[in-house]
Amino acid sequence: MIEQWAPIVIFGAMSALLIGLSLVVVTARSVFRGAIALAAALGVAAGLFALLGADFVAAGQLLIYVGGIMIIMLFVIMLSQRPLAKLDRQANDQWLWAALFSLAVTCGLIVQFRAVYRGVFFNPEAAPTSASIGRLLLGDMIVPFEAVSLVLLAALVGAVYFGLGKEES
Amino acid sequence: MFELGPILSKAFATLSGWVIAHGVPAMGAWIINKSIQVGALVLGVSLVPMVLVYAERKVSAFMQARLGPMNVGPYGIFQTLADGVKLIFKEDVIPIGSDRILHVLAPMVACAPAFVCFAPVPFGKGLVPINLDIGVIFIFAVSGITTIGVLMAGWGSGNKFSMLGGIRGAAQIVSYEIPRVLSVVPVLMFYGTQSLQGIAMAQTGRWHGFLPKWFIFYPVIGQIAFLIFLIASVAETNRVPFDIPEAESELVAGFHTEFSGLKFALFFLAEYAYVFLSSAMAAALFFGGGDGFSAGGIIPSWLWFLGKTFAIVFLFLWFRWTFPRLRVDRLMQFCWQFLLPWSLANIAFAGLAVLLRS
Amino acid sequence: MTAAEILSTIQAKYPGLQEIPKVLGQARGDELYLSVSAAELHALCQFVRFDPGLSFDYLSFVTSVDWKTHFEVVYYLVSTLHKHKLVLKVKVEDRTNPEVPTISTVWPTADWQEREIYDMMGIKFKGHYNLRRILLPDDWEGFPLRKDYAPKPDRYD
Amino acid sequence: MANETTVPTVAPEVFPQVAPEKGMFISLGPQHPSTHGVLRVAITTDGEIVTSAQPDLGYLHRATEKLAEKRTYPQIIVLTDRLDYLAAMTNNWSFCLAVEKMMAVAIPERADYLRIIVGELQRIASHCVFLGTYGIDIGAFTPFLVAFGRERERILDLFEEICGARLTYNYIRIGGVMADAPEGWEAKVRKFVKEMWGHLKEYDTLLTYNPIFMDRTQNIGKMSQEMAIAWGITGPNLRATGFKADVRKDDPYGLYSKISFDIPVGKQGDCWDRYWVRIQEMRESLKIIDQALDQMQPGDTMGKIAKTFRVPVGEGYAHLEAPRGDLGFYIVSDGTPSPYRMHIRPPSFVNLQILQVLLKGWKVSDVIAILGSIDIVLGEVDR
Repeated sequence: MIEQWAPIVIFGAMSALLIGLSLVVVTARSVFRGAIALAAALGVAAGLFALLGADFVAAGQLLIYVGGIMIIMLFVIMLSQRPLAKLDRQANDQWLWAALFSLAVTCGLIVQFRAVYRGVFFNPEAAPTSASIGRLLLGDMIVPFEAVSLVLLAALVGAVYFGLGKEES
Repeated sequence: MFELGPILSKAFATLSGWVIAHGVPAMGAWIINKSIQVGALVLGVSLVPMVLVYAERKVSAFMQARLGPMNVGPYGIFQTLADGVKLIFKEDVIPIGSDRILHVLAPMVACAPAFVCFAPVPFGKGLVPINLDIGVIFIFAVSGITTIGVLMAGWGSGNKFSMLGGIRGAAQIVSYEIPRVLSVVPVLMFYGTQSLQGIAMAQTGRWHGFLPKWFIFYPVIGQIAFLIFLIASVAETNRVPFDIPEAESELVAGFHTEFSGLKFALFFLAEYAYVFLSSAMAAALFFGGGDGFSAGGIIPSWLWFLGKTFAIVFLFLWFRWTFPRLRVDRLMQFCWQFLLPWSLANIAFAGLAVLLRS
Repeated sequence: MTAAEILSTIQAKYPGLQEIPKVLGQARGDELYLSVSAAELHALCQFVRFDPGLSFDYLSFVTSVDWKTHFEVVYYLVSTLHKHKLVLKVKVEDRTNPEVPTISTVWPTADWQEREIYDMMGIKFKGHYNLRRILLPDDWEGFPLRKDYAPKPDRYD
Repeated sequence: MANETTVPTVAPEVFPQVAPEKGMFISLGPQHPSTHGVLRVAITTDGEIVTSAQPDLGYLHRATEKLAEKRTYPQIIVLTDRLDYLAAMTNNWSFCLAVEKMMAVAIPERADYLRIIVGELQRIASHCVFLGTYGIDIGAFTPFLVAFGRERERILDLFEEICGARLTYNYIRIGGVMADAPEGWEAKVRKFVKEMWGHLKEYDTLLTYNPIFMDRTQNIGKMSQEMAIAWGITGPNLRATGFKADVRKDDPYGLYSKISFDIPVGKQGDCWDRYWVRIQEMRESLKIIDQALDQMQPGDTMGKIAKTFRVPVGEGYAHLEAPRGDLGFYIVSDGTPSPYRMHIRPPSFVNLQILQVLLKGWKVSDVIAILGSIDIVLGEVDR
């Protein structure tokens, strides 16, 4: 009994938390608070991955998104905004269109997922996934993997270019 | 003889058997067992900083030609306890200009991950709370959350010094996280697992009958990896010579300038918990964990592990009371221009070594 | 250079300048004391500062004395090159609006010392870029080192 | 302006601008761990770079000059103790020199040697405080407790033995010194001097040649010789620019002309040079103390001075080399038992001015390093 229901309850709670945090991200009046909520939402998403037995992806989500990207975003906010500045609505008048678009995307996703849904499974004792992920990334998927790193390299070069250009002027 | 691992597992098996016999489902027994383990771990992790604070005071005192705390208890051993009591009863100040929610949440966000991080640490043979397959990555991932707490503290205090401290802290921790993770990669490549326990177990045995097969003794690769890991860990824990985020003489107290009482204590707890965690990781990754010279003899593996960990903790304390502070731009330069290239080169060396071995 | 040589060098350029003679029985160092008018001060300072023979590059201190009838501003100059000394004294007769040209453009070290004199004795330094009170609060009334300064009674008096 | 033919050695950008600039404003102090007392420095920055810095003083002003007009001369010695409270001996000495110069009294030789010994011990004690606090500014905590808590404490014990006080001594009096050294004091000083040589080596390994410390201080806060002289910088700060200037040599007072010692000078006037000059000065002070102990003969320690005395009408200025620079007293006497006007030439106050131009263009984290290296005592800045 309890073995069957516990994962459903945990999944439901986490999903509700995720949706709530996402709403906070778009409605928060302080950018910083919004960013913190986003970080928390990404953390909960990592929890969902862990629930599905994808331990490496969950850790990667935490390491890269929460521990890396979100910190850089907060860093940028702290550098560019003043603390204690007047809190303002962060949405502009296109919020309605954005909401409609998000709704459409959500509906599309639901339709797609219904086709492949096989029931929630909870597998804490799942086999370690990191080895197979490694084999996939450096085996069958080597071409897209390297292509993505090329994109990152281009971004780095661009950043260096802009960084240098600013210094000259 | 004094190994704790088998005794404990036997005790927990008996407990769950007894509980199940009384009509509790297996899942409930599992939850009860895990709750006791987690409780013990949390208690232990909260006690560790107290020991470390006392050690820090005594070590610094002996390095500075003085005695350190002597009044509370014999040789002042209860000084930290007294300070803890004082901090609990201190007035909790929330500045008017602060962002109240962030200000209150920040210490919790900074402190909580420190406890979670101890889950995959092998404290001895069979003495690992949860043997995660992704142990090393798990610790890196969860400890990253602390940085968000630091940033929340820096922003939420509504103080320029706090904010400067938060910004510096974020830049520093994100930068040093990279060489820190990369320095561990050779270890993972050699032993083919990410489980801390698996790595520690793989290091048992002797070369030529006397030199332990610890990773630190692999020529060149082991030493480079350990040095980079140690330096990056000092930076991650915001300790001298890398205590830029809380540089007392520049930023008053950096990100925790505005915190008092229990909230300050939580930041303090997090710092020392991470010092212990980094040392424990180093002991498991580079020094064979619970492997000792008289394996199976008088000294049990958990004592070996703690001994090694505290030896590395002593390095942290020694650094703090010897070095001046780096300047913030030099700090970044050191990370990106020295630590990062060397850790990448070390991965290349390790790859070659693994290729040659197989 | 001896005091006499310094005097002759300066008098060659400024013939009107007179040495303040030492009165019998008066306690005084053996430095050369010169009396300068406020109008001449700045030009003279430029001269003694940059003349290669004199080269008074180091202004040891600036201070002022309230003689009840007038103020006296004292400049103590030292040459780090020739190791000789010179004391300049400027008499300020006007007690209500005392004014002396600033020499902080010749020796920047006079900057705060002039501010302190203004703070304590109320002598204005014409051309000083930042003449504000330095030690006392900005809203302090009166100039404490003047002999006729009567402190306002506070709650302890 | 006046003289077209001379080339001013003071660059025009030396003069600070007071107009507030845009950028981030940081108020460093008056309650900040690194301002060594109650100094406030208002700093505006453009990113990491300091664009203007204005020290704000007066938090510790005690009107010493005004008080002196109402006190008799011996009573003023007590006031001078409170100026540079880390070097009260040299304050006493400087004031007594000025009064003695006006009265033209002869000082017994033994008193003069005792003055040299306590003066140089005071210099070592003061530099020990500098060493410790500068270490803290840079982030090294241990030198503070070693230099401040061990060596300086021993010097204070020696002072306590000779005059009964540990901070405000009132030991050097007009006409001599308060009391002769107690029995065995000289041997204790000799022992201290011997051991201090070893301690100085310890400081060198702990801080002076520490790569991180050198990285933090070398090439930071450079001061040129011309700039230093124009701003009236004296003492170790001036010598760090490579300029050999020391009142003990240039304008000898006491019996310094009988003692041989070197003036250590730096090379480029950066923070490390200012630090290094002070360390070297401690070594020179040890040499001076040794020589003074060798040359000192038993004898009187107080000149012939009446209990109540008047200083002849006139004026006098005497200065000496205090640990922080050229400390002078300018006294105007009208023949009454108290001075008509007393002006103090405080080295810290004058040295501090240069912060207005010295901090400009450096990074925020260098501000502390530069401020600490100037070595000020607020008691003397605010008087």
